[in-house]
Amino acid sequence: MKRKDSSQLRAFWNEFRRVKFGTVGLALFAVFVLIVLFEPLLMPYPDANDRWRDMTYWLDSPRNAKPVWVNWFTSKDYAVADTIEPTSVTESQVGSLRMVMMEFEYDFHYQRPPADLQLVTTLTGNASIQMELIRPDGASLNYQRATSSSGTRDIRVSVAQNLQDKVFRLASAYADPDVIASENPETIDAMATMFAAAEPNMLRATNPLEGTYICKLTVALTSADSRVDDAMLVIAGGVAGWMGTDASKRDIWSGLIAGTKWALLIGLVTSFVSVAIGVVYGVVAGYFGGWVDSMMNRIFEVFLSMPLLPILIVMGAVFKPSIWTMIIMMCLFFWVGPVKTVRSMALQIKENTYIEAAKALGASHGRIVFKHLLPQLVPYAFATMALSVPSAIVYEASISLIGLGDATVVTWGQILQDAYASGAVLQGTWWWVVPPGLAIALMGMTFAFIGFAMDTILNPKLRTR
Amino acid sequence: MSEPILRVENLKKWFPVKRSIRQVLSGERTQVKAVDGISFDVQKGEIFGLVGESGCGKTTTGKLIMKLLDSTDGKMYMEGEDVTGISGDALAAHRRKVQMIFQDPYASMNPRFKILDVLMEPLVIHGVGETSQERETWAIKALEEVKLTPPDEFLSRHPHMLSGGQRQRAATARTLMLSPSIIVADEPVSMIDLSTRAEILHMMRQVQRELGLTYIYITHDLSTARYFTDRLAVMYLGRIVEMGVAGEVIDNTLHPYSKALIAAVCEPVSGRVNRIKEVPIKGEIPAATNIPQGCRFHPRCVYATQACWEQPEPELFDAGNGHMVACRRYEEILEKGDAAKTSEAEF
Amino acid sequence: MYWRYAVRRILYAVVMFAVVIFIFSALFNTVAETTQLAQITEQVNAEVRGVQQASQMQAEDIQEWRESRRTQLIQQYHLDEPIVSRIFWRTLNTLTMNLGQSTRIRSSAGENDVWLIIKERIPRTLVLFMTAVAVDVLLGVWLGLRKARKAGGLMDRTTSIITMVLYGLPSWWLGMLMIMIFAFTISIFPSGAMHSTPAPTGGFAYFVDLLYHMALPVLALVVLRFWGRAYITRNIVLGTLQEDFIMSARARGISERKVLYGHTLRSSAPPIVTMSLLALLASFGGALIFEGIFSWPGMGNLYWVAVQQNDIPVLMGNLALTTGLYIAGLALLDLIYGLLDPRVKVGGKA
Amino acid sequence: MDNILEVKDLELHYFTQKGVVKAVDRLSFDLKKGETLGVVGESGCGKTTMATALLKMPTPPGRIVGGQILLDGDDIMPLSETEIRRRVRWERISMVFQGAMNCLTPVYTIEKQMRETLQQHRQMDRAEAGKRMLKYLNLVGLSSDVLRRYPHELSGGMKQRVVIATALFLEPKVVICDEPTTALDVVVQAEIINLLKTLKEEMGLSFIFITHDLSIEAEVSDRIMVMYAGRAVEIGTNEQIYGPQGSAHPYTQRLLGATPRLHEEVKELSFIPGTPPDLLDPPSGCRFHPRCPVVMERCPHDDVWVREIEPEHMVACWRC
Repeated sequence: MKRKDSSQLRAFWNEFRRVKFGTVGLALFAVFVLIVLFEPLLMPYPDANDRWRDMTYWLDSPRNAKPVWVNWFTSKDYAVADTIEPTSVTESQVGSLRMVMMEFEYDFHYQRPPADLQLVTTLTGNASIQMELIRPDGASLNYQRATSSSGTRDIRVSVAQNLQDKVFRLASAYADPDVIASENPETIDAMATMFAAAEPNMLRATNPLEGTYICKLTVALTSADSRVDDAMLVIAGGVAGWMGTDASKRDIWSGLIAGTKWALLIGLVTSFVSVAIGVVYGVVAGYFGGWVDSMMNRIFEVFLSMPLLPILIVMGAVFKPSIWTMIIMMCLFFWVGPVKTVRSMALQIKENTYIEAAKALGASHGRIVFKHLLPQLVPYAFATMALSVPSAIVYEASISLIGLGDATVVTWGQILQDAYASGAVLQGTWWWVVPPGLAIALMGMTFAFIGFAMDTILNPKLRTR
Repeated sequence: MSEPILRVENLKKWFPVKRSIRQVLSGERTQVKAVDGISFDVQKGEIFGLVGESGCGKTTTGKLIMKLLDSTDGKMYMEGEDVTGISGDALAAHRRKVQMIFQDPYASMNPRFKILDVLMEPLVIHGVGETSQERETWAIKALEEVKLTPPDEFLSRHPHMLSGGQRQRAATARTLMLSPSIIVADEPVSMIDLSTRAEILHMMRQVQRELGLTYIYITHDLSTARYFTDRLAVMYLGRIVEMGVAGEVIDNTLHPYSKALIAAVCEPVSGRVNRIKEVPIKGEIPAATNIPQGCRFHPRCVYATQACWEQPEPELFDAGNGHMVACRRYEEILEKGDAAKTSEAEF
Repeated sequence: MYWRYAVRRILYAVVMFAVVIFIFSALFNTVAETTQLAQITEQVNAEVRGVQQASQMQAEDIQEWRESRRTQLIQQYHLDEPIVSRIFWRTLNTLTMNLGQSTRIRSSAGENDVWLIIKERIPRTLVLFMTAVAVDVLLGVWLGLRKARKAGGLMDRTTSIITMVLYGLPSWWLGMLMIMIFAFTISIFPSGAMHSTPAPTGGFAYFVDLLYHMALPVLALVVLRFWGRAYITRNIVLGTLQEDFIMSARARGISERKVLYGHTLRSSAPPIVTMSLLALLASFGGALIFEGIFSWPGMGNLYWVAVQQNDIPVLMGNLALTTGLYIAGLALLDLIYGLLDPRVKVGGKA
Repeated sequence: MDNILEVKDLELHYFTQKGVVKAVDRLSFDLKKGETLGVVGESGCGKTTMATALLKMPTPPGRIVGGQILLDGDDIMPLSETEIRRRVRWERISMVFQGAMNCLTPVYTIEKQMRETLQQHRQMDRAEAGKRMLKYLNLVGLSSDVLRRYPHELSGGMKQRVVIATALFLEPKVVICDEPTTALDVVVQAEIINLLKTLKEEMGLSFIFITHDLSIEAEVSDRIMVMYAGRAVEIGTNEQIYGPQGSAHPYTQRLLGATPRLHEEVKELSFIPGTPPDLLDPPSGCRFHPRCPVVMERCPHDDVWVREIEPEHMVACWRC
C-alpha cells in the first residue's frame, strides 16, 4: 500500500514541477515557513508578540518614522533611528557624593534631523543628573535635574519635548533678531534647530550641521544605595526599521513578522478543517444519495444561504471571539465551499463501474467511501484547501478591520485596523498601510499559485498545450 | 433435467419515479417497470444469454441476480435455496458464489489500484486467505487461468498500462478469485476491439469449461450471443418474449419482436448493398413508465389484431422442444412471415 | 413550464429565509433579549419620570406601577414564555420586519425604528454593488472570451498570472490605497460619501455627482475582481469549445464569429452566469467592508457604526436584511439560469 | 469525370508532446459519383482523423502535412480557411459526426441551428428556408414539430435524423458519415441504414461511410477501404471483400474471421493476437507484420503500400 501511494505522489509532484508558477508558490510558501521558524532572529523587538499593545515597550522608538530604505531614494537623508551606548564611563568620589560621568557620541551625517534625542536611564535612590549637549561647532546646552526618591525609576529626557526653550536660547545667540522676534520656543522645530548650522536663519532651520555631537551625562549619587543603570542615548530617527514605525511608535516590521504565523495558522487550520469536513460531507451525500442526500442537501443549502462576512461580524460583535473561536466560527461556515463540487464528483465516481464492481464483491460502504471514493478526491481537496487559505486570511483581516479582532495577538488585519483608525490613510502614512496589505496579498498569491497549479493538473481540459 | 443452479420466478423490479406535487396529491404513482415479471432457469455449466435492446431490462436483471438491487416482487433460488430477501452473512455467501464481469473493463477497475490490488480486493473484503503471500499466489494462479502471462509482470501495473483485452482478462481473473459458481457477464466484449473480441470470448469459454462455471451473458449483440451462448432469452420492455436454445431461437424465430430484431442485424456477407432491409416493426420503443395494455409489443407489432390489446398479456409458454414464446398468434404469424420474406424489395 | 419552476424557486427562497432567520434568532437569542430587557427598563423609567411629574404619586404606588408596567411590557414582547416560543416570536417579528428599536443609531429623519434605519440604506448599497457587478461581469466575460480564443497565448498567460497575483488581495485594502492616492495625495476624487454636501439638486447634476462619488469604490472593486471572472469564463468557454457541437457547427461552415459569440457563449452562458454571480455574491461581504472605507452610507457602513456603538438591534436587523438580499440574489441567479438553459426552461433532465 | 473525390498521398500528423503521431500516412483513394465507400478499421486506426482531414479541419494538435484532395477535380488543399468555409464545407462535402447526440448545440432549437446553417450559405427568405428545412426533415422521416424542440427533447434516433437532414439540405456532392449508428439499437440502426440507402438512390449522393463494424459495411458500402495503423491495407468492392472468394489481405481476412455470424453455427472464431500498434512508435515495414500469421522475411523491412492486384482491388501486402 505504501509503495503505491508514494509512486502516485511522485507522479503528481513531477507534474506539479512542470507548472512554473506552482513552484514559485511553493518557494514563497517555504519562505513564509522559514519566517515563522526564525521569527526571533528576524524581529528586532523580540517581545513584540506579547507586548504589542504595551506602549511602554515602544518608548524608545520614534513616532511615525519612515522605513530606513527611504534614504536610498532621497537625496536628503533622514536620520536613522539608533541607540548609543556610552563611549566612556568614569566614576569618582567627591566627599559623600559618588559622581558617575558618561560620554555619548553621536555621529550625525544626514540632511534631516532625527525626530527626537532622548537620554534614557534608570535611577535608584537619591540622585541628580546633569546633561550637557555639545554640538560639533562647540555650542552647547545644559539640563539639570535632581530627584529624590527611594525607589527605582526610569528617567527620560527628551530634547524635542523637554528642552525646547534651551534650544531656542542656544539658537538665539546666532539668529537674526527679526527671526527671534517672530518665533517662540513653543513653535520651533526643536530638533531641526538643534541640528542646524549656526547662522542667522537657524531658528527656521535649514542647513544641517553634520559632525559629532557629544552628550555628557553626570550623575551625582547622594545616598549609599543609589545607582545608575542602563544609560543610553536614543536617537528617534526620521526613519527607523525595515518598515518604519506607527503612530504608537511600534516597529511595523516586527508586527509583520509576528503576524506571519497567525496568518499561516488561520489560513491553514481554517482551510484544512473546513475542506476536510466539506469533502467528507459531499462524498457521503453523493455516495448514499436518496433521502440522506436530500436531507444533507437541505442543511447545506441553509448554510449556503447565510452571507458569511455579515454573520462573522455579528457573531464577532456579540461573542467577542478569541483567535481560536474565530477560526472555529470560520470553519463553521467555510465547509460549504467544496461540498457542491465534491458531491457532483462523488456522484460521477459512483457511476464508475468499479464502484459497482466493489459492491458486487460485497464491499462495505465504509470500504467504498474510504478506499475508492475519497482517494480520488484528495488532489481536489488539496487544491481547494490551497485556494481557500487566502479567503480565510482576508476574512480574519476584514473582521479585525471592523475592530473585532483578538487583541491578544498581532495579526496583519489588526495592524491595518490600527492604521485605519489612527487616520493613516488621511495622513498618508503609507508605510503603515501598504506593508500589511501587501503581506496579505503576497500570502494570498502564494496559495493561489499552488492552488491554481494543482487545478491545472487536475483539469487537463484547461491545459492548452 | 437436474436441479437448476439458478431459478428466477416472476421477478420484478419497479423503480419509483420522481412525482410532481400534483401527482403526489392525486396519489398517482408512476413507476419504471424495468423488469416486469420474468421467469427462467439456468442449468449448471451452461451459458445463458439475455438479449435485447437498451432499456429492455437485461442489465437490471443482471443486477438483481447479483443482488446489487432488491427485487420488487418474485422469487429467486440459488442451488435450490431461496435468496430473494437475504442479507448479512447469507448475502455475503451469495456474493462469493455470484461474480460479475462488466462492460467497460477500464471503468470496472479503480485506476489508482494496481492489478494486484484489484485481484486482492475480493479476498480482502471476504477475509479469505491468511497471509498476503497466500493471496498473491492465488492472484498469480487466476492470471494464469485467464492467460495473462507472465503474471508477475502484470501484478504491479495499473489498469491504464494494459490494453483493452488485457484489462478484460484481468477483470475476469478478479471474478475467479473467490471460485464462484455463476458469473454474470454484462456486455463483456462490446467495448473491445473486434480483433481481440473473439480472443476474450474464447478465453471466457475455456475458463468456463475448465472450472465448470455457469455464465449469464447479457448482450444487445445477437451475433455474439448466437456464437457464445447455449440458450438465450429475448427481452422486450422488462419481459422475456422468447427463450430457447440459441440456434433454435435465431433460426426458427417465433415471436414477432425477435423476428424484427434478427432481421435488423447486419451480416458480413456480400450482395446486400442495394437492398432495403425489411424490419417488421413500427414506431419507437415506448417509455417503461407507460407500458401498453394487453401484449406490450402490440403497438409496434405489424401483425397485431384487436385481440392483442384487448386480451390479457400472453404468458411465456412452451411451443415445443423447450422453445418458449410469449405470443398467442405465433403460428398464424409464422405463415404470414414466410410469405413476406419472399417478397423482399430489391432494386 | 418556466413559470412553474420560477414560482417554486421563489417559494423555496422564502422558506429558506425563514429557516435562516429562525437559526439567527436562536443563535443570538440571549443578547437580543438582554438588550430588549434593558430597553424595557429604560422605557419604564422614562414613563415613571413622566408620571411622577404629572401626578403626585406615592413612592410605593410608583414602585407598584413600575412593576406592573414592566410585567405588561414583558408580556407584550412574549419574554415570559418558554425559550422555544420566545425564539419563535422573534423569528416572526423579524420576518414581518418588526425589528425593534435601535439603542443609539437614528435614521436620517431621526427615527429609531430599526427597519426605517435600514430601509433607507438598502437602495444605496444596491446601487453601488449592482454597478460594480455589471461592470465586473461585462469586463470579465469580454476578457475571458479573448483569453479562451487564444488559450495558452501570451495575453492569456499574463492575465492568468495577474488573476493569481491578485487572488488573495483584500479589495478594501486597495480601496484604502486608492483613497490615499486619489483623494488625499492627488485630490481628483472624493474620499468618500455618496454626495457632495450639499447634494446638487436636479436629476442630471445629482446623477453625475453620484457617479463621481461612486467612481473610486467601483473602480477598486472591479479592478481586483474581474480577472477572476475572466479566468472562470475562460475555463468554461474552453471546455465548451472542445464539445462536439462546436466542431459540428464549424464544419457546417458557420462563421467563426457566430461560433464563438453564438454557439459557444450561448452554451456557456448558464455556467458562466452561475459561477460569476456566485463569486460575486461571495464578494458581497467584501463590498460591505468597502462601504465603511468609503463612508458610503449603505448597509455595510451600518455594520461599522453598529459595531462601534454596540447597537445590537440594528446589528441583528441589518444581518436579517443582508441575508434576505443574499437569498434573493441566489434565487435570482437560479431564475436567470433557468431562462438560459432550455433544459430547465422547457423541462426535461436538468 | 467519374470520381467525385480523389485523395492522393494524404498525410496528417499529430504533433504531441511525446512525439509525432502519423495518424494518416500516405493515404490514397477515390470516391465515385453515387457510390458509398466504406472505411473500416479498429479504433485508433485513423478513420475519423482522415474524415476531418477531408473537411480540412483537423483537431489540434493535428496538421495536414501533405497530399492532395481533389474535389470534382479541384484541389482544395491550397484554399484558405475562409474559402473552405464558404465554398467547400457543407456546400460540397458535409459530414455526420460520430455521436450525433452531442453534435447539436444544446441551447438552440433545431430550427435555429438548421436555419443558421442555411442562411450562412444561401441568401434565402424565411419562408423558403422553412420550406427547405421541412422538405429535408420529411425526407429523413421527421415531422415539422421537431423544429421547435431543443435537442434534449429528442430521442437518439431522432437526433441522428436531424443531423443527417442538416448534412443534406445544402445538397452537397459528398457526405461523410462517421459511425452514424454506433450508439443506436439494432432496429434504429437498420432504419438509419435504410434511410441512407434510399437517399443515395434518390439523390445520387456519394457517401463515405466510416465504421468499425465489418457487418454494417457489408450492407452499406459499394466499395470498402480497410485501414490499419493510419494506412490503407485493402481497397476493394463489396464482392471482393465479402464475396465467396474472400478478401486478399491477411488483416481483412482475420478480421472477417473474428466477426460472429448470426445465421451460421461457428465453432470457433479466429482472432488476431497482440494489440494494435502504438502510432508514436509504429513497427517498421508493413505495420501489420508483428500480428500477421503469414509474415515473410521482407515484411519487417520494406514498407508496403496498396497496389492493384485485379481491377478495382488494391492490397498492401507483399504476399499478393
